Amino acid sequence: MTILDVDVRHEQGSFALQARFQSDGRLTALFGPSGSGKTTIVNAIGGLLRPDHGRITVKGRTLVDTKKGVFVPKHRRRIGTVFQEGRLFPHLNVRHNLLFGRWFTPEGGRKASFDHVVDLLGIAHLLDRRPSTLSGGEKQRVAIGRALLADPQLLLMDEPLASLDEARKAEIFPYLERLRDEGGVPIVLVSHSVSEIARLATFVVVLSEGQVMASGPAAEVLRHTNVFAQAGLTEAGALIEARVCGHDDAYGLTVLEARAGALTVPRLRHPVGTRLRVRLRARDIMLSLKAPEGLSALNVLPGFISSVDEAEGTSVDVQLDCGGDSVVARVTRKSVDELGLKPGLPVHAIIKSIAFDPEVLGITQPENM
Amino acid sequence: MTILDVDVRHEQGSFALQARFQSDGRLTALFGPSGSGKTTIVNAIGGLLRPDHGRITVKGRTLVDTKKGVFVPKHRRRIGTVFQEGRLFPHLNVRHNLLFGRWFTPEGGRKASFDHVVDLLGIAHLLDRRPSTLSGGEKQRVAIGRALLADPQLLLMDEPLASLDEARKAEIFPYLERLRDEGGVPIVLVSHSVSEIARLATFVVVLSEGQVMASGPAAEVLRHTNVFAQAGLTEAGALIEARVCGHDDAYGLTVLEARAGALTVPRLRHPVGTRLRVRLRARDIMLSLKAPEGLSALNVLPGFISSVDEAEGTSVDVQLDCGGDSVVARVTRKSVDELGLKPGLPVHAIIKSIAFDPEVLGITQPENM
Amino acid sequence: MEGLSPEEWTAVRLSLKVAFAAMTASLIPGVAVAFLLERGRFWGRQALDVLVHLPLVLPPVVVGWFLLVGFGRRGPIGAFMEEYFGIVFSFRWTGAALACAIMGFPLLVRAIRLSIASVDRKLEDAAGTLGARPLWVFSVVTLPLILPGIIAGMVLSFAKAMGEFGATITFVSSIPGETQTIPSAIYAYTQVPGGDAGAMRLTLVSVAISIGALWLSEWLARRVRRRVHA
Amino acid sequence: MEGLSPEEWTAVRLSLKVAFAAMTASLIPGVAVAFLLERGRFWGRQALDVLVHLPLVLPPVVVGWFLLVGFGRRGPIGAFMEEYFGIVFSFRWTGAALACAIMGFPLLVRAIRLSIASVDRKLEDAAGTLGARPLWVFSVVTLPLILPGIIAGMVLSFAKAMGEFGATITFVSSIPGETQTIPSAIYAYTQVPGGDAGAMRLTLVSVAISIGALWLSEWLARRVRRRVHA
Amino acid sequence: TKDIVVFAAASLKNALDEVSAAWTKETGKRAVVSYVASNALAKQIEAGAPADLFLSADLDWMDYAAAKGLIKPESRVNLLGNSLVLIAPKGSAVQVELKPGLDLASILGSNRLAMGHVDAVPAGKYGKAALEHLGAWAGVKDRVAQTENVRAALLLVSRGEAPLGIVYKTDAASDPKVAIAATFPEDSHPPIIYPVALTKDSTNPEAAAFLAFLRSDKAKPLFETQGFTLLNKAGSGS
Ligand SMILES: Nc1ncnc2c1ncn2[C@@H]1O[C@H](COP(=O)(O)OP(=O)(O)OP(=O)(O)O)[C@@H](O)[C@H]1O
Ligand SMILES: Nc1ncnc2c1ncn2[C@@H]1O[C@H](COP(=O)(O)OP(=O)(O)OP(=O)(O)O)[C@@H](O)[C@H]1O
Ligand SMILES: [Mg+2]
Ligand SMILES: [Mg+2]
Repeated sequence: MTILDVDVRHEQGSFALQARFQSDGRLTALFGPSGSGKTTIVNAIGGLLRPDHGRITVKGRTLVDTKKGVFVPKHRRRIGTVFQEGRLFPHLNVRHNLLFGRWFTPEGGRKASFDHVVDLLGIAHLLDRRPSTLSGGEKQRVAIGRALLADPQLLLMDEPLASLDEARKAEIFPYLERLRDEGGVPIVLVSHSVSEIARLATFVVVLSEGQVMASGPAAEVLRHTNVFAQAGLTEAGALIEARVCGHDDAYGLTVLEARAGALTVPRLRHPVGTRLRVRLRARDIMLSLKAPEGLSALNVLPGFISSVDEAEGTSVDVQLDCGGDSVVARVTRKSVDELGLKPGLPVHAIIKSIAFDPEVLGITQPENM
Repeated sequence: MTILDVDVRHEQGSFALQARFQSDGRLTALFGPSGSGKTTIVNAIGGLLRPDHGRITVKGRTLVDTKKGVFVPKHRRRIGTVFQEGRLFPHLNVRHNLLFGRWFTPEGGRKASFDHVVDLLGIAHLLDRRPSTLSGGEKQRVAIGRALLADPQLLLMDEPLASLDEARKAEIFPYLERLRDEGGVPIVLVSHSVSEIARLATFVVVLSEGQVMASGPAAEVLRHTNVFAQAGLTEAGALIEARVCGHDDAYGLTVLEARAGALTVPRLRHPVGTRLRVRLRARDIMLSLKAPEGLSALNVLPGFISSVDEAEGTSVDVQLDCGGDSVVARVTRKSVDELGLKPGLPVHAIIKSIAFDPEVLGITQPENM
Repeated sequence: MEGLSPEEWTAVRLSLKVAFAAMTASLIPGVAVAFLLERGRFWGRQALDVLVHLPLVLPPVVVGWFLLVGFGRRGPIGAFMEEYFGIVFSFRWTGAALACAIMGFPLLVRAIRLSIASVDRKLEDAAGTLGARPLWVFSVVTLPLILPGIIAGMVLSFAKAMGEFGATITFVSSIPGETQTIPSAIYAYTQVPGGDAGAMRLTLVSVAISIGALWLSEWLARRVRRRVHA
Repeated sequence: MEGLSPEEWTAVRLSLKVAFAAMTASLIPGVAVAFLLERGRFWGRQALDVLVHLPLVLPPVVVGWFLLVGFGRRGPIGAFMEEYFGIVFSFRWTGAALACAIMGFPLLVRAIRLSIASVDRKLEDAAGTLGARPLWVFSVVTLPLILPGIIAGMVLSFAKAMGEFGATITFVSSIPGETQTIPSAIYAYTQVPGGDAGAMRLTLVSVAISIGALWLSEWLARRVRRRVHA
Repeated sequence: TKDIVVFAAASLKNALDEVSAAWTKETGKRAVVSYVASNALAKQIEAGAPADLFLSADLDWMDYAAAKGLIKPESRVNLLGNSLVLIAPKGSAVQVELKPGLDLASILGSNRLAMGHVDAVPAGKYGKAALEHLGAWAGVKDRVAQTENVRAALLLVSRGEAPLGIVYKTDAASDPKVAIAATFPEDSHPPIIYPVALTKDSTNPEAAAFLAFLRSDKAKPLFETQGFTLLNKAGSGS
């Protein structure tokens, strides 16, 4: 199903946006360098900008159609937005900022729990304060809470986590995942962080100078590193699908089962049987001609080299086929020569368990992989 | 020499700051979760906040001393500040925003070249625009440029790179490094990004709830992972000193010489002989009991285990002594047991060349390591 | 200096009543007109702007004359108001309040306009995305943010009403207890040789009242500012 | 309707001159006082605030009378000004301008105050960190940002000066060619039988001038706003 | 020589404009006239106004000026006279006879009697005196709408806001929408007099000539067409 169908053209000064993509993903990531038009698209979806030409449809509902003269005003769209610059109401305290959207949503439609959101964002001690007394990150968290508590039909988040620390992000991520998967609230996320996108996105749109450079399911787009180089993305990697197969509580480990083989990762809370997406960053993978011994790395995936691409200068992306899963390893050109890596060669991909830090793992539903 | 000597107490509502540190580093990083008082310290140094009690000295010049009633007004401090929220002048175009500080600096004292800064930040096409027409990242870049072009004696940067893409950051980093090392402009940087801090900082101050949790040379502070867990920092690693020893242009590689041994990394532009700091992230290091063969990893450092610490849950930080350099490897507890890792055991630390992406390398002058 | 005579006390009470009525009655139209002028893009905006400023540009006597012609018992608007709403202006304190309201209107509108212009429209947009329809946005975001301007406008309107004389006396003349405000009483004193002391006495009362009003407004403004910026 | 008589033209020219002089002369003091009142924390602030508002609160005739007593040739300030600066107000057009300036002063100051209150002080702080000393911060940051308020204040001051009558005529009388402004001339017309046509003629001239002034101010304000917000 | 400056009560504008035009025509000299309320003029002369001639609308302010030594007493003349009338809107059925025992209150009913301010405006002062003389004041004093000047009282009657008003004959004659219902007997109020005098500080030799011209036969018809009577007798204080 197409959740988000955007096809707009718009001019602002010398900048021309010409964006067209159909996202069937529940979390659509907009990715691109500064000034590439991400906020402009967010504004068009949210109803803050009337595009010169085009059409925007969300979950089958036409919000904008310049040909038919359709333009649903922003207050009827029920699209919660976390703005790049906060935009808290200066005359209301934090509590009333958070509850603002509540005044206008039907009582029945409330899903987000105030206490839960406040807790999640760690802003309970700020409730009676005015926005002007908050720190940068505190403002950002209140802005996120405000959008969440409006119980939107769609959530637009323009770099919501930019100035938050890792610990706080790690607390917010699972909530966004739940919202995306269980709450059925599609999310459009603008982010410069590849790990954020890799973890959360089901669909990625790569923008550059107002044009869509690539768009598609996250697993596909993230594998193509060359598109990203232009867009400022340097971290390539493969997304593979895996199932929780067992937990080893003694060592605090979890064993996953993928087509490529068994993967040992730090203990997860997900029950056995949960389907997960796992991101194997190309730079985290080492290649060995023989099965290694006496090595601290717990994951050794046997496979064949399917192709050897040129990547940036020094390094080469080696595509592997490990039991049907595509895996990419980035190694130096020197290693390629020394080890004589070429298509067809059987190799072992070695990955440290520790390399799977929680951020590169996300729960997923199989059809969206 | 003490470049920055801060000892202040200040109360804002229910928040109490009590910060005391003496930084002898040329780039002092303030690190801590949202609301921990980073901006408050920055404001006190910049003269935007008059602390209740305390003393601030920069390069031997007392800026604030509440006991002696000293408070140098902000316009006499010559401290350039990149504010967390931009604060561009809305009535001036980008060019005049950038040149603002120039009107007030003696002509002789000008070091930063307008064209160069504009080029570096990629804002040449924006010069005639008003700030209100800029995107978030564009505003941020102009704010950086404005502070740089004021030719400050000290640069305060409050999360200056938060919403910039990796490519843009990669262009700005070397400039900041040069400023720090050649220009002799000490920098105070607030950042949530460990890689940013690891790359740039010579001195790190870790804050939590208004208190200094740890402060010291970057190499020391970054090694102590437990301090960081509280402060939201999850990426530990060692900083070691190395020298450029040779370039291998055929493969696009550079060989560095550290006490631990030779390190092969992607080609650097630094000439042979340059002293560098190299960050070895604990999670990038694999341990092997035997010298490995047929492996794509180019760096193998022999050494002895000096200690085996408990780290978070699953993982264990193994401290190595490789020819005098301290190196930390993070491995699973399972590996520790399986390989029988214990102090005194000779092991090989294996690191992929690719893992040294440019961001974890910084030029340094030896005395600051 | 002696105290005030009973008639003078009556004039003081009446002046307060008239000024207060003028201020409150012009508040809502003032906000509405300020909004139209600042935000509206409609045909006749310029004409409305000129109309609002006229009481400032014209000598008060002329304004009083226009009021008499329009709002007098025989005037088209006056006759209409009397017939349909039972509101009579001529020779009533309501007429004095009307005259004062109109004379203070340009001041009120300007102050509110300035505040509206300085409201960050991005905040209004944000309120819209949270589901607030325009009228709600206005009430819960714009209105609170322009309160400083509204307070300033009210001060100007009240102060002007305390001092207004020309339009009032021309429109509703000076009837003790009904339309004789402080300025009318002062006027009478200035017209007779030796009336200076009486004029000065009433002037001081006026000054005292305005000190009170200013103090109150500053207090309110501080409260509002603290709400917004603290 | 007939054209204007030569004396009426003289009055129109004089009124323009007076209004323009009043507006420009009160500009710098207006900005300074607005700044003091909005930002200052000094003893006597409240008193200054009251003083500035007095011309609004008091009937114009009283203000004119005070001016006559204070700034007349025999008044203390008037004598001082004549002796040390050679500036004579009494029965000169300069006196009319002074009266108009003072009557419009509260309006001018209020408009500027409102603008100052809405300036983001963080921008001024930023300018400070870039090395600008307070006076420079004021000139290159604050002043440009409060331009809309200054323009609004100038409009009010000019418009008020075009309509000011009570204080002017009391202070400097209504001498044709020297102190007879449009409102004074209108007043004279309203005092005699058959003067209505003349009064109306001059009223229309006043309206036309104020349309021009408003149009000019709106144009300026738009330019300024575009500079700041576009 | 310089133009002479005349400070004259505003109600004299029409007449004086014509007289000064005639004077200019005859002598080539000009008189500049500032028309303001008498009280303001007196105060202004006191403050050093450059006036050569002061023409007051009543005796009080001329007396004030004389008491302050602002005028040349020997030049003071009672120049013009006027009479006071009761007016009603044209076509009004009101019948009034101004004789002692007049019951004006019942004629007014709930309506107002428009007149100049009874303490401030000369016509109001005369009107009050007249009504007191006729014994009608007590009955109407709460029904009086006092105006800033006599023209405003005329306007109230002319607009139909008030059914009756007291104004000068000179004003009543000029407004086609009002009718004179009755004229107050001359003895019912103090004489209505417009005095004139040279100011103490006047140095312009033409001023005396202009004053003489005001009293001349050439000026007489010009004043009379406006409804004034030329008194032409020397006046002292009242
Ligand atoms: N005026 C004030 N009144 C009360 N508390 C305040 C005020 N200003 C700041 N604070 C509090 O002081 C603390 C420190 O603020 P500061 O801006 O220094 O944090 P920070 O470390 O910069 O955080 P961030 O990373 O979110 O920007 C915060 O908890 C904030 O809520
Ligand atoms: N009013 C305007 N006039 C001219 N150009 C504009 C205007 N508004 C935006 N732009 C330009 O449009 C481009 C896209 O802006 P947008 O805010 O969508 O970028 P973005 O992708 O969100 O960037 P960032 O990551 O920096 O926030 C930018 O180059 C910006 O300069
Ligand atoms: Mg953006
Ligand atoms: Mg901060």
